[in-house]
Amino acid sequence: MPPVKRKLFNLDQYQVPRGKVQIISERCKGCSLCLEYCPNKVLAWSTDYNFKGYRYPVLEETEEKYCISCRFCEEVCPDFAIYVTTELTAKPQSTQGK
Amino acid sequence: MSEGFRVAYFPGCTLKTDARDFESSALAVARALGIEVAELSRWNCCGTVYSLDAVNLMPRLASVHNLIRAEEEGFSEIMTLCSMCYNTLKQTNNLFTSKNNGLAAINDFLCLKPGYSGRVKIYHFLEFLREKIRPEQVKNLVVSPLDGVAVAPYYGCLLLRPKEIAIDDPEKPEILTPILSALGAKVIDFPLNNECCGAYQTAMHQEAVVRRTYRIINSAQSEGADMIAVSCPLCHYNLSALQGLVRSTHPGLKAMPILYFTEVMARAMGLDYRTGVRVIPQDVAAAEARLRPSPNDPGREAVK
Amino acid sequence: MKIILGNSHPQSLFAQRIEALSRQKLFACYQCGKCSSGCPMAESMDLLPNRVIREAQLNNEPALMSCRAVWFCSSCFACAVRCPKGIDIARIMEAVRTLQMMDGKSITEKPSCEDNGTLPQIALISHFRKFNM
Amino acid sequence: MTRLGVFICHCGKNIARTVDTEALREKAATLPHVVLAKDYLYLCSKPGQTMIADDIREHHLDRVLVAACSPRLHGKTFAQTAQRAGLNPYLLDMANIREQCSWVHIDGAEGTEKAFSIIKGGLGRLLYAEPLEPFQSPVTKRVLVIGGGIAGIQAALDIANSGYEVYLVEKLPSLGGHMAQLGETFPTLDCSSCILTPKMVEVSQNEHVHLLSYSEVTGIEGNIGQFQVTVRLRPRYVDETLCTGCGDCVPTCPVVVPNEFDQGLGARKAVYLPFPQAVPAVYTIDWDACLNTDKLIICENCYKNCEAGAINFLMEPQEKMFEVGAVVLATGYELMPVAHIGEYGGDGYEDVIDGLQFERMLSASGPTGGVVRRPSDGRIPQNVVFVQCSGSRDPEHGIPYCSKVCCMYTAKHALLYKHAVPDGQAYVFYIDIRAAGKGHEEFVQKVMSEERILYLRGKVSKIFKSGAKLVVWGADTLSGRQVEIEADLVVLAMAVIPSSGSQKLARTLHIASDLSGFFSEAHPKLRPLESNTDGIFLAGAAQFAKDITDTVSQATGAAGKALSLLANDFIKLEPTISGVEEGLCRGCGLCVSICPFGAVKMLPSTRTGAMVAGINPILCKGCGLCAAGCLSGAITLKGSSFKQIFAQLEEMV
Repeated sequence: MPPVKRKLFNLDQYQVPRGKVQIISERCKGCSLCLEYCPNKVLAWSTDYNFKGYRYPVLEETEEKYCISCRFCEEVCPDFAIYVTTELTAKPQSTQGK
Repeated sequence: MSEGFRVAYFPGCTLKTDARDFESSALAVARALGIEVAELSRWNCCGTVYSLDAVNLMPRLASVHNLIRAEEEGFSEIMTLCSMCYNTLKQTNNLFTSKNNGLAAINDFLCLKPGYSGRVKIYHFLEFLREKIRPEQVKNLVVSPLDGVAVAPYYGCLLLRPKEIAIDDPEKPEILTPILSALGAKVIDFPLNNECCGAYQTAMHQEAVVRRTYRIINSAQSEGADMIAVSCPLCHYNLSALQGLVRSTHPGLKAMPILYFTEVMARAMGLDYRTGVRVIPQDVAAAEARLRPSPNDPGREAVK
Repeated sequence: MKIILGNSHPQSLFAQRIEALSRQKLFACYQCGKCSSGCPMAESMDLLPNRVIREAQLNNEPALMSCRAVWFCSSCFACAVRCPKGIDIARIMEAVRTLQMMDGKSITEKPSCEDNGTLPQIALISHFRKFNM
Repeated sequence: MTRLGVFICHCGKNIARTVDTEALREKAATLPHVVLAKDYLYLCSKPGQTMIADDIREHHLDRVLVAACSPRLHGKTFAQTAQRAGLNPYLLDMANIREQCSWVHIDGAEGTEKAFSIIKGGLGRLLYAEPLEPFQSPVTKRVLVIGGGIAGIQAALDIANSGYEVYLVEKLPSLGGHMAQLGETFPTLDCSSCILTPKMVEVSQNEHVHLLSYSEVTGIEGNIGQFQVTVRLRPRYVDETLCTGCGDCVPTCPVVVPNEFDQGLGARKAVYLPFPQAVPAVYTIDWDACLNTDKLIICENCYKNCEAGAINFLMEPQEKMFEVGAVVLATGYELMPVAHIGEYGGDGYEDVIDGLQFERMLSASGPTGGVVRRPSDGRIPQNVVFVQCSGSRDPEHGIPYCSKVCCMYTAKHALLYKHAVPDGQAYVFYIDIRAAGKGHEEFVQKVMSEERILYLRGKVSKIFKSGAKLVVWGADTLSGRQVEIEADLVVLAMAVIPSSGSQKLARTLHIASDLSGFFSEAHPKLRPLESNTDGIFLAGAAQFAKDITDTVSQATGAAGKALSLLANDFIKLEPTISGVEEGLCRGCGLCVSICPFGAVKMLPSTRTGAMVAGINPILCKGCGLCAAGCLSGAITLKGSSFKQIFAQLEEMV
């Protein structure tokens, strides 16, 4: 039997920032830096191509995976194609970390 | 398929009679996995139970005879299928690895030259599967996966206790999990999977064993099991044949198919192994039939 | 029944015989009762396993020689693997059975195989070997 | 010309019963160099000692043999007698004619003969004895206290309040230890943190205390009076001097992990204060959980929100070195993991928790705000089973000893549960109730009678899940019945074991620990506060499982021991240590590896410059292992030289 992962009693007392990812797909040249560095892995490749012919990042949020507004994608994007607005704070759904 | 290997096989009484399906399915599975199984050409009863009397050596003789047979035929290892044979042979053999063990006395008594060396190793088929076969090898052979079928492995006592002979953690056995998973089954870990079924008490104290049967099946059922996989003909009998008696006091208990783990494997691998001697109650057989019609199922032979 | 301990007590002979037959340390038992807690057959026993050991410690021969509990033990070793003191209680049960048998008290019930032809031989033989030696 | 005196003690009848002391005296008087032989009823008595002192002076005795009891008992007594009479105490020796002679012989003739042989041996040894002088070593008037739980806090306060400097080193971000986690304490039910927090604040504000939290002792060199300590300060990534404890960093931190302080039942962020009353009240970034790595700063949310500018992702670990004269070890305990007990589900069931987890639930500042809840669904449990001796008293699967505190805290748990859930049922499985403290038995009795808690005498064999409930298989050995309980919550009183870092620390400090891993005391009865290394003292559960009362008592005692050491400017050390004859040393270094105390080092000879063994007189315990091991006979144990030992043997055989 694997060790149990207990629910944390006071999770509702904690809030985490939630960001809204804005992607300017036409600026993207598909370098993949944002996908690689996103700590919560909320970005995925698009299925279609932008007019330059590149796949670009799209948001893929779930209950557990949502933008935590660290804004690192903003910093690493060489083409200023992605930015984040912190919109709300969310209740954490599960434990995170490296 | 991996390179084949050859093992000496000790069947025991019941695998040649009531539990013939256990033997035939195990042999079919072994063949499919490239294991060459060589039945000892001469063997006798294992003794069925290991005597716990520390003084009297006589009850060990049956086991020792088999160990000597194995050495005579040049085997250093014996594989067993029946949990009881495994337990008895292994406990007897363990006795000879300790000092002041009575081996000399037994050899003197038997007047056999050279007598038993004390060096044969006893394995259960499950240990072979764990150590020599990778789950992917099993998976590759599956033709009709058990998708969605919830199988609860039931280990009972004889494979796990006493701890010197345990083939797995006595409190958290999971040796069958990778195999059943490889067959595509949903493995049900139920809390009573290492509890005794009452064993040979069934001959004299049937009512006590029926109580055990109820508790074990009920536990597996409430964890969502569709069937129970066993490794001992006695467990099989107590859990399967006594279900009718259980239902006289617990009418709510649904019929639970009880299969040897090798049968579960053989069916998923599409191997034909039926010998036609299975003795199972009608409703258990019906439940089994409802569970999953196998593509090359030669038909049911429910008796009684 | 009051047990009179002291010089008139017969020198723990019975307890010593149990120890010799089982090669277990009777007096290592501190009566925690874990063996009884998990025994699958205890519902049918007149004395719980820990009581069997206790009566042996008390050298209470009459109690153990008339005890039915030992005949319900199916040697599943659930007690032995969990005993905090490493005592193999199943062996003590077997020792008491042996002593009862030596006293000719054993075979009071016959296997019910006559009226159940389906009983597999493994059940019959193991039952016979366990209880009729 | 040597003038020997022999004094033979009757020890009442202890010696005189089987040894003819008078005959012995007469025979002893005839031995070479003996100028005086006397026998006396009790030599250790004041008149006895005075007699010896007077005789030394009057008869100009230059060596004295006292044939009496073991030198362990009265060696010091007679050494002082010799000193008072002006004789070097190392020229007075004892011949033990009691323990292995008079006590073990029944036959008088045999006893007397053996006593004579022992005396002859003693005289032989004494003839080659040399006068020795004790030497001195300075004492650094500072103390290191390792561990910031209640034991460490108490010891640090007692020492600091006496005016001495203390370094208090705590591994975790805050002081408090396990006591800070507890709800209420037995048997008085006072609030644990209410009585602890003032002490935490007091110790952190004491001008003599240097508090080093989030730090670990990584090295200790030296010896009693002068220990050179190295402490590694882990980076908090928050500047302690700038952090105001405002907590503005927390809301924007995106990482939530289980809080260790809540035993994994509550949450915290990657930047956190373990609990509201934490001391120091500064935040810490848990680098293992933080999104940032040493190479990459991904998230700066806390940094951006910290108005005090206290966040510093580039903080490095620091080393701090200082010297102290004494060390108090107060590293505490932990509970054996539930995973150890397979038959109780290992760590597989959410609603099977340990005693400390239950404490967090009972604590008003805990993750449930003091409400008892099931971890699986948050419901109030109606049936709670407490299992004592989970891992304790179980040499086969756990630890052989009794963890000492579980009987009491389980009774308290049952009581507090009943107070919280009056219509709930609590069951306690026990083997024996051990409530041998002041007010303890009364407390347990009260819990049983007033709270109507059902105590069941039997050890639980198996716990498993059945639906939403837990099934507990137990026995009531008093009625001789099996018991089965469907419980909502099971609390295991897990065994108390030494804290996980203590073995490493024992190696760093060169001190012994027992089979269970607790630090060994120098003597189980007479020196329970001292380790086997001089100057290192033990406090609290680091030595063995104990409750708060005993912990505080021992901490104060250990502080007292440290203070009595610090009261001296110098410490006197016994001269009976090893010495090296440099000319004979071949420099093989065998002695270095033999010495268990690290007292031997290879050093260049002052005369020849060749590498020879050198003994650190302060570290040397005089065990003689190096002398016995030396291949060239270069090492001598002073006071037990080979000459002395061979002379003794020669006289005896």
